[in-house]
Amino acid sequence: GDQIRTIDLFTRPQAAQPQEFQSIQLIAQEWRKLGLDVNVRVMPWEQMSDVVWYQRDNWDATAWQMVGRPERSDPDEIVFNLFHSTTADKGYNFIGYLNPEYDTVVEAERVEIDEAKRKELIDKAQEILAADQPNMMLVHPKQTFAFDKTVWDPASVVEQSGIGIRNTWTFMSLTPVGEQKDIILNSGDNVQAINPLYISGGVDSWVFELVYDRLVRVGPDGLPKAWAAESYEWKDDKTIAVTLREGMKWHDGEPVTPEDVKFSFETAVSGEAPMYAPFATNIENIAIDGSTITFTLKQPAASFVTSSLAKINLIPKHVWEPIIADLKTKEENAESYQEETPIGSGPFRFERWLTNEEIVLSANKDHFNAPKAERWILRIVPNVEAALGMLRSGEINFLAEFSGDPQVLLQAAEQDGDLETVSTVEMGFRYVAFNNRRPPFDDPAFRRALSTAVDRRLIVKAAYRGYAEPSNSVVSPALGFWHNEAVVEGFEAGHDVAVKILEDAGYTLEGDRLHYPGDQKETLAE
Amino acid sequence: MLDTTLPRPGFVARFFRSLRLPLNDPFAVAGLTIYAIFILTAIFADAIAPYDPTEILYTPDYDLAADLRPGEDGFILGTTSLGRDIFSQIVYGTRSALLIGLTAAFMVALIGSIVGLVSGYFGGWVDALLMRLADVAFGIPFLPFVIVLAAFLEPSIWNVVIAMALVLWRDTGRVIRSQVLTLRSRSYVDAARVSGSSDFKIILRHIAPNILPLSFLYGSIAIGWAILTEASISFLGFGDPQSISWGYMLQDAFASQALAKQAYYWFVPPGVCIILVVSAGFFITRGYENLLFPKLGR
Amino acid sequence: MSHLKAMASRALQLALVLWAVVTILFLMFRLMPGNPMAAYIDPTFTVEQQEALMAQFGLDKPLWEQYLIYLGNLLQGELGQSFRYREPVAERLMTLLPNTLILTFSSLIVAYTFGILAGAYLAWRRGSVVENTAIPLVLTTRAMPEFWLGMVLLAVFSFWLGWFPAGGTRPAGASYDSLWALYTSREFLSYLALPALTLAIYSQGLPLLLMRSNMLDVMKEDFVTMARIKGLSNWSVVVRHAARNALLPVMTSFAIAVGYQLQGNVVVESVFSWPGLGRELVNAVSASDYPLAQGAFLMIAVVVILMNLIADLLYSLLDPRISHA
Amino acid sequence: MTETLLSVRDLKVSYQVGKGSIDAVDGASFDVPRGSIVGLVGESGCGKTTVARALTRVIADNASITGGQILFDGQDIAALPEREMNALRWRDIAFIPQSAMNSLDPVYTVEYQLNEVLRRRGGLGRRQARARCEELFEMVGIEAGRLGDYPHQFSGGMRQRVAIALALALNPKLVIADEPVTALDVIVQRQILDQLRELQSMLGISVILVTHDISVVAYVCDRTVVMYAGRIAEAGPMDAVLMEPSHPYTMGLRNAFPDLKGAASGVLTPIEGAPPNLAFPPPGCRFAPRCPFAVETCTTQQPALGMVAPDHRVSCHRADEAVKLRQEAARTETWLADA
Amino acid sequence: MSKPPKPLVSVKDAQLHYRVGSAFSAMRGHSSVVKAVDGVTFEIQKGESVGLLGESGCGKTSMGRLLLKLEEATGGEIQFAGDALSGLKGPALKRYRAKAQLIFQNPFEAVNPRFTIRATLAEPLENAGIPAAEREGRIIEALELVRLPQPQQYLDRYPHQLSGGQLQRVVMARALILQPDFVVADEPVSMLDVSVRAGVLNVFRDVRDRLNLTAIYISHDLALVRYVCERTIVMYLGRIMEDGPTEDIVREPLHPYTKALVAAVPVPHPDQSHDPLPIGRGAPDPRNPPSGCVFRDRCPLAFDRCAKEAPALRPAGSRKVACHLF
Ligand SMILES: Nc1ncnc2c1ncn2[C@@H]1O[C@H](COP(=O)(O)OP(=O)(O)OP(=O)(O)O)[C@@H](O)[C@H]1O
Ligand SMILES: Nc1ncnc2c1ncn2[C@@H]1O[C@H](COP(=O)(O)OP(=O)(O)OP(=O)(O)O)[C@@H](O)[C@H]1O
Ligand SMILES: [Mg+2]
Ligand SMILES: [Mg+2]
Repeated sequence: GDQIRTIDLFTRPQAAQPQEFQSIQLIAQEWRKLGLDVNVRVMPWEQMSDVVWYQRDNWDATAWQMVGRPERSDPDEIVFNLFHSTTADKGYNFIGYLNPEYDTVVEAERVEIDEAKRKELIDKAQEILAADQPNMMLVHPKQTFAFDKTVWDPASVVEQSGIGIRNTWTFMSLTPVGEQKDIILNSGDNVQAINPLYISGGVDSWVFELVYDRLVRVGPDGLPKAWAAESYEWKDDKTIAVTLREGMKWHDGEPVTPEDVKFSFETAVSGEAPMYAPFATNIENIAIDGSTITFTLKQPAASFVTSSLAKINLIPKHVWEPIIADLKTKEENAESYQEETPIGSGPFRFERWLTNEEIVLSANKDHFNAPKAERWILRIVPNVEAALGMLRSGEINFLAEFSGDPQVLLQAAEQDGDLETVSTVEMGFRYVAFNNRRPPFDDPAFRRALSTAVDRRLIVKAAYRGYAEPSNSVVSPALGFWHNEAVVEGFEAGHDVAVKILEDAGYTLEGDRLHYPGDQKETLAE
Repeated sequence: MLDTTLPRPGFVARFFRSLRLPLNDPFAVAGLTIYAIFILTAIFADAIAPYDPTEILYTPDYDLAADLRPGEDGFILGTTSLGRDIFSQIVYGTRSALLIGLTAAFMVALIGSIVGLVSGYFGGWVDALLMRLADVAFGIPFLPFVIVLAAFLEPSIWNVVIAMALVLWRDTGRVIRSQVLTLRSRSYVDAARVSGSSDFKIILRHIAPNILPLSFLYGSIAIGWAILTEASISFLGFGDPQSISWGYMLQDAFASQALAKQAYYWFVPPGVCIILVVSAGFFITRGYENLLFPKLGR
Repeated sequence: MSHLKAMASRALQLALVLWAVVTILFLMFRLMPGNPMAAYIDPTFTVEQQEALMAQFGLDKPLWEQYLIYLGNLLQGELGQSFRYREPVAERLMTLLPNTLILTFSSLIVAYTFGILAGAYLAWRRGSVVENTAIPLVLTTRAMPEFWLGMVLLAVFSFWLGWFPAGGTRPAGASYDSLWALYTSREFLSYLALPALTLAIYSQGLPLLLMRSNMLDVMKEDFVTMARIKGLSNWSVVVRHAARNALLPVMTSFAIAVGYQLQGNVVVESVFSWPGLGRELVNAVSASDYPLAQGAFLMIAVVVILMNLIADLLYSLLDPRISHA
Repeated sequence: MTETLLSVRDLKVSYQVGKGSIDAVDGASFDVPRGSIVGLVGESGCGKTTVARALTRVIADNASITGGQILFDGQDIAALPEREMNALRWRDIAFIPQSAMNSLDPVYTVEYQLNEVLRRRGGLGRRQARARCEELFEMVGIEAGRLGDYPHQFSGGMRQRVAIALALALNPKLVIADEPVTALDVIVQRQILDQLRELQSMLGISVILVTHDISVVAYVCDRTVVMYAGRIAEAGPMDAVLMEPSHPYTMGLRNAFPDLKGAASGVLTPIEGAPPNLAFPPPGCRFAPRCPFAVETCTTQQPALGMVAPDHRVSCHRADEAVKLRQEAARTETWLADA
Repeated sequence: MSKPPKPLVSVKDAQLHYRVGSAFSAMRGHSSVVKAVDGVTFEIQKGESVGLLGESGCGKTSMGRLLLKLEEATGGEIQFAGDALSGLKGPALKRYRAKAQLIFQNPFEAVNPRFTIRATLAEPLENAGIPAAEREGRIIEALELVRLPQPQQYLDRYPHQLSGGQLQRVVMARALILQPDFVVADEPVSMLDVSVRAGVLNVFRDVRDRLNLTAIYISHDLALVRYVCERTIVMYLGRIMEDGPTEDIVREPLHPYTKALVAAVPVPHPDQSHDPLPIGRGAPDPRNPPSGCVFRDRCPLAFDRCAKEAPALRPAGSRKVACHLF
């Protein structure tokens, strides 16, 4: 066959994503050893995703990542949206993975309420993916965060499975040991908006998860836990009854009522909050009876509690009703509406927001789970070195984001003595997405070969400095229940393995360059 | 052309003479020497550098050769956190630094000189148009422009050059224009006109040689600008990781937390190289200033 | 009559330059790869949402129509809505502009005060050992990449010595009644110190070298010799006559330096977590947030153009040869 | 002979250039009587400005007074400590530079610059200074209303008048005017010279008038000093020097000047050649290479400044043949033959 | 007065107005026009040499530049040998360039410091299409014409290696090398030392006579003009005040301005008049010339009519005068 064209491999800039960048350098070097000409192209996230998402026929392979979020404790969002054929056209299956067998498995998984049966289906899905290698899974990074133990009682820090210690639970329970009662933490990204009806940047969610309550929150163990709901109960596989907690108050003093809850869910599908719509579209009806709210679903949904009840922010009807009514008459929707002072019912109240500098929240002492700290202050620090320096000097006391080398952090903690670090395997993961639409990536054998060519342990060591778990499954070991250990253990990697797969599939090396099997032509060379 | 009966010095020699290199200024000589050393390094980079600057290296025991201190395992200046040889990077970095610096300087000097010559000599609407264009170029903040350009085209060291060519001709252009204005009013230009020389000939013969040193001066300022800008652009993440430059090395160092790791060997060598080359340019520039505007100097 | 006409023509000229810059900006950003939609990509991102967003940002309209809308909005002082932050660009930038300006001006004032004094001193002491060592040193400061210098200062003065905080404009959670109260507070100074110092070190070279060479120039003027012959004191000769005259071009270079500095801020703001225009611009560009990037760029450009104008005016004001023509 | 105010004795000034040095003034001696105008003439580069500046002791950085005495009122100011010299400047010795445009500080008003001298150097109070300013302006014929103007607002002639006013501000004993009218038009030149003459006789001061134009000397000066290549060629009363020149150079100069009053058909006669390079002066008389009357000794031996008539000195080996030479010098052929 | 029918140069009501002032002075309403030449009319016959006299800034150089088409007239007409200068273009202009030449004030400025003397003199030859082989001979010839002894030794020197007098001769040689009909000399000796002035003037006179050149000699010094020219035109603020035979003007100036000018010229004699000049103090301001007669504000004889009406240049005996008194 023809010589395989130069393969473009996208990655983000080193300054933004050092580990990803380094992994890609290593991977490219391994692939070149197979006889491929690899061109690493560095571009900022927005450009990269523009190509990958909107020009689906136009790329070869790209570094990509899924981050851990509490709602993703249920594997449904990942296993369905990333690989199902319905999302291949314009949805998240941008790699164009089409496998009818896989489709059936995940369609069944969605509506299976029985956990044991569902677990089998999820395992099966992981196996199919391992065999097909539509993506090349790399690692589940370990999130490493740090805090000042002379300020915060280490016992009050909560490690959330798959997420790490930077989580809502920690912020609520952190207990000061001394004078300093403010949680001061850092973020490298700017806060984009604090809007309960808009899903914006990752940092934003740290803020609105504290300001707004939800009926259910995903607990530190990854399992849903009643929160603003006193309790919830499946009446049948399409009906769930939720009892609202008594005595809750909005930050402006008004009581939280079942009407507010109903309003919150209805607003999501009102057309004014398109981003939240997917989480509430499955609801057919919401009925109120005293403090009990009954949701009737259109279809059974295994993940409803995690992905809907634990996702929709509760918002005060008296504040938002006039706003929504006004927005109906305008071109904008609620996503671009920024309240002067966001009013929620959560454990922290909104105090102040200085553009690109800091956000200040104060403890809501009236909350049923009132925080121990007094204030929660988020500082925007784009320079990693500076963030670490600030932690050591006490300018911040909780390192909530650290994109640098974890070893450096550990070393700093050791030297300093006042710092404690906690590393947690993430439920998110890093991978290289293959464009399954384009040859040679349409050949599972080729994908498998590329994937096996790279020793994940080298990536873990060289790029992540040991702070990651090698991965071969989209379901992280952090989600212990759903994770299929076998797919990872059965994965064999190495240059020789890859060469053998390629040879078996008929690829040939001519000169130093890899050629297609048989008489396959290169159709995409420029 | 002028007179063929007499032997004339060769073109190259004449060119260098007309540049009027400030060889009697010790600073300028130091600058020229630094340039010479770096130019030689760039030319013979392949022979000097022991490794490919982008190659990820392994230690004899098949471990990644990352974070090695200078001298360890035979790496003269150590390795980066990705296991690349710093010395080789410095050597190859010379190449891109000079490539960027010299081409940018050439573009800036060339475009600026042409604009200045045409504008200053012909005056009238040509002048008005070109000077308004210069005003526009003055209105465009340079570094942001390069960033946008880097985002617009792909990250590449040439972005800096293109941006400089598009924007920075303005300074050279204006200065040369005013110089041309004074030259134009010199009697010998009138004399040339009276003796029947065409405009083109006058520009070429009587005016251009006089602004050559000035173009060269602005060119050497541009070298520094280009290298510094490339470094800043790399630092902000818009650089080209394929071609190793000193700016890239600096940003690599900071992305790898050189300060926290106290890995001075990551950022001192490229930093020193940048400072050397850019200062060398400034030294030469100053020598020139003393030469061109002797009343400035002492 | 001709007075008004000249004013009008000057204003027209300025407007033309601005229009050209605006148009270049518009085209540049529209033709740029990258898609503002990229910020929303999520496994739950649906087709309808994508289309709704395109319509909301007006990206479904033809280019010329977008251009006209953009120009129309500009004329009304609107810079559009940020894609990423979903808020009016002008509002957002106006909160950042004061930070950038104060950083720029404070660093330049330090740089110019120092540069002018040192430049005058070096001119006075020309040929001395001090001068011979100072000049290469000054040239070297201009040869250092700003971020490099910034990081080193950060490491030394913040991490190592702990004298100054590492980033931001104020202590965590501190609140002030007004911007004025913030800018006049002692804490603010400690936050301002390092970034301003970085910029100042970088920019002192220009006034210093300029002042020095102007001084040398002016000291050779007949009126300085005359001042000596008049038997005036050294101080009178050097300060009243030489320095006063040498200062003119240096002062006008200040206005132009403001323009350059605004551009240089981009890097320093990132190093010192300074919430300013430059950082915002970089973020906006990499996020393909056209309206925001365009707005930030435009704002910097306007300041630069204004400063060029002020430089012209300043010169004609400070130099009696022009102002009393 | 009236009392001598200034007596320059064997003054030597040299400039350091690269490794070598130029003896720009090499043994100049002349006297300035009280209340007289002395013209210092010579062609470009002969050292007139150097002498004039040496008298103020504000000289170029690379210049140094290497010998001789400058006796001012009996005191050798060449040897005076800098502080005492500075006290003397402007109060006793004032200076009018060639180009008043460049010698007035462009950023201050004329009044400021007058005040600076009157108050800082003259110790006058604000009121007195103001009155003196007005008085000075009246003296030089400019309306007092223009005191607040900047130098560039005056025309060339007026600026020269301002410079004169400035020089007279502290009633100095000696005013040194370095080519005060060279850059001006004939009409303005004449007006300024009239003014200078008038003020000088009114105030009884002494003036050294540096010029390269013997017509100017003829118009205003009492005495003439002719310089050639850093040396004094001839010095004496103005009419004696002009009408009965004893130095061939002076004779040549006379021939080279067009004369509006003379016959229309007159032919001008140039002195061929150029002044010597002062870095390598000829060993004997410096004029010898251009001199039609040069003899053997002239090229080997330096002539001394000798007396030809009372108060009239010439440095020429053939000074005693002056009358004969003068006749020969009047013929054009004399000068051409030697070309 | 009868004139030979065909003058070589004829200037009719020539004007040259410069627009001056920066954008800022314009803003304050200072933008203005300098009328460097404002309605000048005269004729020059073949072989005549005319002195253009007047104080600094009166427009002498400007007039010269107009005549050489270095500046385009903003009004009026200038003819050379019957052809209007304004219409000259391309080859015709080139031919004119060979016929009309300029000698400059400052010899050090008039030659390109980077050109050797040979290159300087070769330029006009080259432009005129003289073959390279002939040039050397022509150059030597021209240098001999201006009495530069042993011209060969200067050919490879650079301008700074020559004295002012020598260089001015080179400049003259360049002007003469194409054997022009018409030469404008703009203060050719004002930058030279007195002792060498005479030599250059003599060469000028000599060459003019030998080549039968038509010449304009620009100067502010009447004594020099008298030495070179038989006819003199006196200018003041862009206009002609008086035009006539030099000797007549020197002996008996008519116009009040000319009177002052003649009286002001210093002479190298101890015995001369010290009478005050018959002219007011102050300098002419070319941007705001007085109404009517431009000289009236300095004129001791000015009367009402002078403010209202600009006097025309009228014949008065052997010459023409622009004054209401004649
Ligand atoms: N600063 C200096 N350094 C070196 N040489 C100098 C300096 N100033 C003057 N000279 C030389 O000294 C000599 C005398 O110069 P000076 O200025 O006194 O002459 P001058 O008679 O005033 O001439 P001019 O008529 O041109 O003003 C000249 O040969 C000149 O080149
Ligand atoms: N290029 C120009 N732009 C504007 N004004 C000019 C220009 N050239 C000359 N002028 C002005 O025109 C007037 C006449 O100038 P011109 O040079 O012709 O005078 P001039 O008689 O030759 O004077 P000088 O004796 O000083 O050489 C002056 O007021 C001068 O300032
Ligand atoms: Mg002098
Ligand atoms: Mg002139």
